[in-house]
Amino acid sequence: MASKQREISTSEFFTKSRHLLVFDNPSKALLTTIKEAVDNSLDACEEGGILPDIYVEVTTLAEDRYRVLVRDNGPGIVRAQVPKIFGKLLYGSKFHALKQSRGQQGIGISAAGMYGQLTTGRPVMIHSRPGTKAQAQYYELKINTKKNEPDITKDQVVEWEFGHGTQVEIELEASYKRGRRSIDDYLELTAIANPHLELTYMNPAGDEIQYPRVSDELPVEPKAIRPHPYGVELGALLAMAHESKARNMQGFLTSEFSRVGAKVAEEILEKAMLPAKTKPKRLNRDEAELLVRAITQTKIMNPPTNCLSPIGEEELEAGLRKVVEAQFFATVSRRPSVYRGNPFLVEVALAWGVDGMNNDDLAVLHRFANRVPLQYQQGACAITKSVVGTSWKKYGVNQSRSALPGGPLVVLVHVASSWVPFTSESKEAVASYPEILKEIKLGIMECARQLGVHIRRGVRARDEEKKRDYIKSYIPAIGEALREILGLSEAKEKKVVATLTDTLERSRKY
Amino acid sequence: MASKQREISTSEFFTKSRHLLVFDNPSKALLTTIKEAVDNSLDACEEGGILPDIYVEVTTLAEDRYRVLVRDNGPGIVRAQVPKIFGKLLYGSKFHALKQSRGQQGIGISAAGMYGQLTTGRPVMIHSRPGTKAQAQYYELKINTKKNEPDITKDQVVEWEFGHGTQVEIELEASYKRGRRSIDDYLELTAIANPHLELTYMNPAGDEIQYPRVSDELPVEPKAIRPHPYGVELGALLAMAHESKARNMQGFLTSEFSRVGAKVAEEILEKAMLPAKTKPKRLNRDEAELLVRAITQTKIMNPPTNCLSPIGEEELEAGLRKVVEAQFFATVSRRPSVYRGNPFLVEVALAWGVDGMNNDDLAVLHRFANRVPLQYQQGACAITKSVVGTSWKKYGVNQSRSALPGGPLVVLVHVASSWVPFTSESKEAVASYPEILKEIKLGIMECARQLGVHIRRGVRARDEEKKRDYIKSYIPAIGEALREILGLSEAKEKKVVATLTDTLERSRKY
Amino acid sequence: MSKTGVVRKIKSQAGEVEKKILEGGKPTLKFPIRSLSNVRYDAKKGHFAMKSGKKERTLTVGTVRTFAQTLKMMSLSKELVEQDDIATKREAYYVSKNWGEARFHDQPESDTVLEDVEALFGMNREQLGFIPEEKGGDVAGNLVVIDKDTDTGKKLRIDCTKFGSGAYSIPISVEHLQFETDAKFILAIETAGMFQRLVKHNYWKSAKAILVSMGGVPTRACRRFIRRLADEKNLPVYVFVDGDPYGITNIYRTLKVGSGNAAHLNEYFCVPQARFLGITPDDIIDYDLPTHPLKDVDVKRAKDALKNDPFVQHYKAWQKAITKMVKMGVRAEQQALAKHGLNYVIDEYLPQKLKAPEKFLP
Amino acid sequence: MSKTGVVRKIKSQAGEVEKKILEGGKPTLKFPIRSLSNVRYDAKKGHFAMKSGKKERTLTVGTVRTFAQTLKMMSLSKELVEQDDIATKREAYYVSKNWGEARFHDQPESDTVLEDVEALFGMNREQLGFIPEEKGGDVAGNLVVIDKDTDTGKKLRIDCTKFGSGAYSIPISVEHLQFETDAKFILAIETAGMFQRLVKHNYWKSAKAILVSMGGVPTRACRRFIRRLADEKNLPVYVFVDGDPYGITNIYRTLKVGSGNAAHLNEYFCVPQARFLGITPDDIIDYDLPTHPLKDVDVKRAKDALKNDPFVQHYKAWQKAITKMVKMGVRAEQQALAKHGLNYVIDEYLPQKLKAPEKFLP
Repeated sequence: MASKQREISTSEFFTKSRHLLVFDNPSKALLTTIKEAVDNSLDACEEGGILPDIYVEVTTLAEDRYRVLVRDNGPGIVRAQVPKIFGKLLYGSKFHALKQSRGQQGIGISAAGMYGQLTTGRPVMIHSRPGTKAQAQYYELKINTKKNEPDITKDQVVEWEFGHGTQVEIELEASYKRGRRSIDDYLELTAIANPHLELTYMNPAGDEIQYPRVSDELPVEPKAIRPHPYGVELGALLAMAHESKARNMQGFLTSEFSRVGAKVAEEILEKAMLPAKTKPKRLNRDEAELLVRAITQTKIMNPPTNCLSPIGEEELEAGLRKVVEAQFFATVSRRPSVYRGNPFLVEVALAWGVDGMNNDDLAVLHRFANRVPLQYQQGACAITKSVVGTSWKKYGVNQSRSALPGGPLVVLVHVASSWVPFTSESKEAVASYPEILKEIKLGIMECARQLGVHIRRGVRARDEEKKRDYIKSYIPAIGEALREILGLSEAKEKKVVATLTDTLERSRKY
Repeated sequence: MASKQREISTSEFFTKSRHLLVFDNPSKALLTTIKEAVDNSLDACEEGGILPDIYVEVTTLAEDRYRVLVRDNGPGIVRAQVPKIFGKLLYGSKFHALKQSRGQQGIGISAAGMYGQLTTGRPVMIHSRPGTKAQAQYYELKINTKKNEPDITKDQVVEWEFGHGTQVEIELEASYKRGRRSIDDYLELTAIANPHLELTYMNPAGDEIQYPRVSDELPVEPKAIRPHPYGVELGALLAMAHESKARNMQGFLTSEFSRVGAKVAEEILEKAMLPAKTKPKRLNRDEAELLVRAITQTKIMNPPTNCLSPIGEEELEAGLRKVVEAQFFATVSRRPSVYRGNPFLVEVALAWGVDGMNNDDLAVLHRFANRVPLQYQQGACAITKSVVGTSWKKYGVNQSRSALPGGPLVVLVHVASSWVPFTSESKEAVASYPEILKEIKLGIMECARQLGVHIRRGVRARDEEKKRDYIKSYIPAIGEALREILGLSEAKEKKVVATLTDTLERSRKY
Repeated sequence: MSKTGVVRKIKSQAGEVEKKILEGGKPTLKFPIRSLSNVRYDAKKGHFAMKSGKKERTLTVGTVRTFAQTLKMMSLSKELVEQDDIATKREAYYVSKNWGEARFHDQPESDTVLEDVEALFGMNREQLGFIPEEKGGDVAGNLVVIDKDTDTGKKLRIDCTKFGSGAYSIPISVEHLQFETDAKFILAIETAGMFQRLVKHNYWKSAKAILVSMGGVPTRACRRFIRRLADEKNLPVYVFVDGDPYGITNIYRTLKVGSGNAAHLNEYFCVPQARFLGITPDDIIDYDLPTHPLKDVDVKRAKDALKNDPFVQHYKAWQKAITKMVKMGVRAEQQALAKHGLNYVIDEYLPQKLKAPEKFLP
Repeated sequence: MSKTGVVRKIKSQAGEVEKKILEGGKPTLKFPIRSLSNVRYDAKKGHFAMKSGKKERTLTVGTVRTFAQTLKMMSLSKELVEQDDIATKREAYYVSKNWGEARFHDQPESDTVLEDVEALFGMNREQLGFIPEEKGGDVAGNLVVIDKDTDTGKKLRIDCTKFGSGAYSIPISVEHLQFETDAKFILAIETAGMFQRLVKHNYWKSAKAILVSMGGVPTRACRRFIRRLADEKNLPVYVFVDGDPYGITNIYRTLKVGSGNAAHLNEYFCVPQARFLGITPDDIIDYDLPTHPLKDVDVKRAKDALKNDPFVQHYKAWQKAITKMVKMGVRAEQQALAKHGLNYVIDEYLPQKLKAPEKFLP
């Protein structure tokens, strides 16, 4: 047995397990490739402080073969990084930093490239230009799956009409479809969640679709933060302590965790009955256990917001208005909260009286995690559970048992976190941590309350209008009936009608 | 951006993503740990040609802390391999070989160990003894998640009462529950799928449950095979060709693929219009593409069975009888088939008239992949889809639309493959490849046909019994009616009754 | 109430409305509340009665439509009464199609307004010229009904002993009928089949009875007919229905005390003198009748009655009987008596029972 | 068929059974097949009729229970006919409770056997002494029904002009009735409300008519009554129902040609001379009637009739009318005529229609 064991390269692993990476059917493959590329572009622009201009083009090469081209106006990529970013699985800047970012789990564009290479044999093609004054470089790149090593097969200076940015082209076996869960859908949702994005999409039919920028504010770049003490686990705490350079526990706690000042550290240590000068490197299991208990018993401030980059209430509404026409909008950006030591925050937007939707429709739910739309596995997602679990009837919105609310309603929920917990590697559903469920629900309720007020106000306005109709329609019948019963003259009947009309129109009581 | 990139160790990746590995809730964590350990034990015994005797013990240490102990009578582990097997993620013998094996994806006991360490700070404890004459060794092992390196913290010779085998102990934060999807359930199902296994289980309450061995045949050890040409993809084909040592395409095809002899290779090359002497290393994309097309157009034998180890029809029935009492059993072991170049086979067993089940019950479905029971995600699984999609009514079994069949029925389906495609890393649902769906359905239909015959026969037998009752019950009424209408004497009435009774009892027509 | 009385009442109410309007005020109508919460079982009068709860409806923007419809319905009623015509509820709904905007959109709407008008004047709809849709029930036996020819006004003597296997069909409105009889009691029967058996064998002759076939829950006309006949001729009323919760709590209870949701009319449409002859739970045992198990809906009906029905709550005997039936878990039909022979009901069951009417359930 | 004829037939059939048994053979009964596949519309006779399909039932282990029940049912029938008694289907079921093991478990079972016996002898159940559960319908107008007193056998003359606002209720079995009339036609009416209006205003007097209230789909007794009356007195029958697919394809069609699932009895229980007076789809337009939209179930009923009903398929005129109604998408009730005034139906609609009965739908 033992002799046959050897280490597995991650690229080899994923070659065999591509169903885990959402490349298991041709239409998902196309979508996933575009998502990874667009995520990368957005991140690159934002990190470079540039308002993103992104161009996406899908070209049909054969019945089952497509080329995806994604170009941004970001800062480009230096040569040394090209093979790593595009050629190596599990490689990325984001994995190690505790802050909000899009393709956070480090499996991304390189997997798409590998899929393309597997199905078409074609390399990934990359243009990159760091700035107007620099030269543009063109690379072709293949991945050696056995070694998890990229081979650059072409590397040359080229003419390129764009000032700065990166363009990646991947050919792959795929199929293109429209409608829900399509690329079109994904790009529209991306435009909503990124009001600062100017997006152009050329679809396989050659139609160009434009999503204009509606906010000139770049999202605040999230800062990396130290872990928050809530939710830290025994083993992790031990490892952190043993690796720490702090000379005592007081120092360890204040330097390695966020929101732990001297006072909080003291409180924790006191509750744990640990001397403040205990050396972190010597911390043993029993002590660590006491420490974990003490932490849960100590009130500690929520982690700093600056590791998160909310879309913002105004921007969210602007984004939604890009693609949805509606009578009423409500948005809420919740304050950050924590699950298992990871800060997160929830944003919710509602649009009501949406054009093209009816009272009988089910609400449309748009889910986002770190500004990335989630298109599959709606049922498994904490967001869906929260929306379904909200009592919408309280707010004047219809809802069947265990179903989405009904009506001309669009619900948008964004979960931002330094580490969004997904239910699977395909990153399509947020896992149901109680803290996350709760925050989403609170956000929805806040918006729904505003909506409830709007709906009731609407009912009242319609009633006002009815009042005048009522008076005109029914008073003549009263006159007529009284004439028939009492044998009134026509003049008397008219007088009755006139007097009553007057009385009722002056009436404010309803 | 670029400066911050660095390689991610897989252990580090999974530390953050443990929800992918089914450690995301305490009761699943316990189950997963046991599964990984039992799988390892079974594999070790079988590879060593030993009929497995496995002992599983779960001990409550605190309300939310348990110790799992799994001991086998396998060949033990040599010292050099200990840290790799228990301490390194993505390490294993199975990943590289194209044959059926249990924990095939190479993430296993080490992940369980890591979870234990994270939640309790306790190392993995291992006993190992290669044979009666060798000494037993005891190890304690911790994992350095940053480096993905195991640290052996204890390594000593100990007294051990068992002749040979391996024992692993892991302490972890967990919760224990009974019922469906429990450990008890998992072990029972494992006993069904492994008739050659003698299994003893000591549960937290201190009850010992014994599942005796019912077959003394060790499963035939599956042989590793070369890939089958069906389903091979362009990029993979190119890579194989470029790495091949064969001097021409003819040689490449016959040596690198299974079931490709000279004649088949010739046919493929002819259809691809490729000269047989083309050098594999020089194969270009266009040629490779022609080759892939040609392969799909060529009739090629199914891959050899010996890479798969079916349970076998007799053994499957014996296994099922271990835990289910029923009137009728049917089992089918289908011949191997291929999806995407991977051979697989399907086995199906039905038990009908199951003790403790009623006609109104829904059937119980047990799913297995490579002898491992699948307990979660039943709805997403190709096996469930096939069972639900079968028209059971044809066979005399009730079924509501889109539901499992009804009745005192247990359905067992086993999918064995050199590479079972799961829908997610938690390995709980088989992905719905059309070839797999079809084979499962055929297997079910074959068993269901036998069941149908049994059910109809049963109906007939019951009818036979009724026949005698009928005669006794109703003939007197005929005599009476005829007496009333015709005014017969009592004697005449008796004669009518006697004659008719005689006539009907002699009658074989029904 | 006489025709002119009805017309006068309508005119007076309309006159008040007109006066208030011309004063620049908002006229108000007062209705008794027609819901179960405003109903009690009046043991003395022997029927469900309304408590004194009233609701006012003032003419406002919100009520103007219903107010107009109520007045138009009053006008239609006046017309019907004056012209000695009738209209079914359905016809009243169709007549409204000529009321312009005030027309009814569907019949439940017009029925509600009609009930408002009934309640407003404390009269039943037959008095207001409206008739129900359904026919009333059949009669055979020792009874002469006196009606008149609409055209000639001549008296018509309808002799219910003279219909052979046929029967007299009760008209929809019975207020104008008069009676002659030498019968000793009225037997109200649930099913047409049982009625036909008793008629076929001239049971009424030997028993000196008037037989009424209710055909399930008795219609308003049927209840009113029995009530008027029993009142005027001072006859006891015995009720012979299936031994099940439906027979007891729906058919018998409705006949005896009226229905909860029309409590303002029960005064007219109930028969307080009715007594329950059978099938009782005891009969099921005493006569060894073939039974059917109680369905869930039967048990629910029985338990509802025990819990919520003011009539059942008034009589311990009924509580005992219904509880017993629920415990037995079975029900038996009138026709189950056929087990002992088709005419067992005539030869044995009814004569035995009628020996002790004082033992009948209340 | 005379009583003695019925008894003779039953005895003869039983005798054959006895003989076969004593020979050591298995006796056989032959029944016409009672399913729609064995039914056709006999345009000449004017009703649904059975084709010649027969099924044999041989006494085997599989059939012994039903066979015993069939013979017991024959015995019951003989007893009823000989003793001039009657039993409802329900009563027959209860009587079986004394048959030991051969008793019926539920009524559908006993009904099936009863239908077998009817088919076996080609007689209707009334002739065999069985009566349906439901009452028959009401009659008013220019008709004297002649019945007899069960006890005395004396003739009873029932004058249907003399019921005032009431009516003559058709008995469950009508085979023994005789008629005297000077009426010119029979008007069969769907709703009790419309019937009551026509009775109230003595419409039958001016129109010289016999009015029959069917109360929905006519019962067997009602159909048989109209049939015998129309046959014996050679009267046309005009049918006045709601203008909807139910009124046409259920009420009218059942009256005229019988029902598909009892084709072996249609000979007796249909009125081939019936003609459809209204409400027709054209009436809806001509009289500007208030309508309701057709419901899905209406449309389905109409389309089913066009596709599957042998009667509709026989008459182009009906296909046209039903298709028109489906296209219009609306239906109208009899009482919708009230829109033009409550008595518009008497003063205008009926007289206009009756000027040209030859234009009535077939």
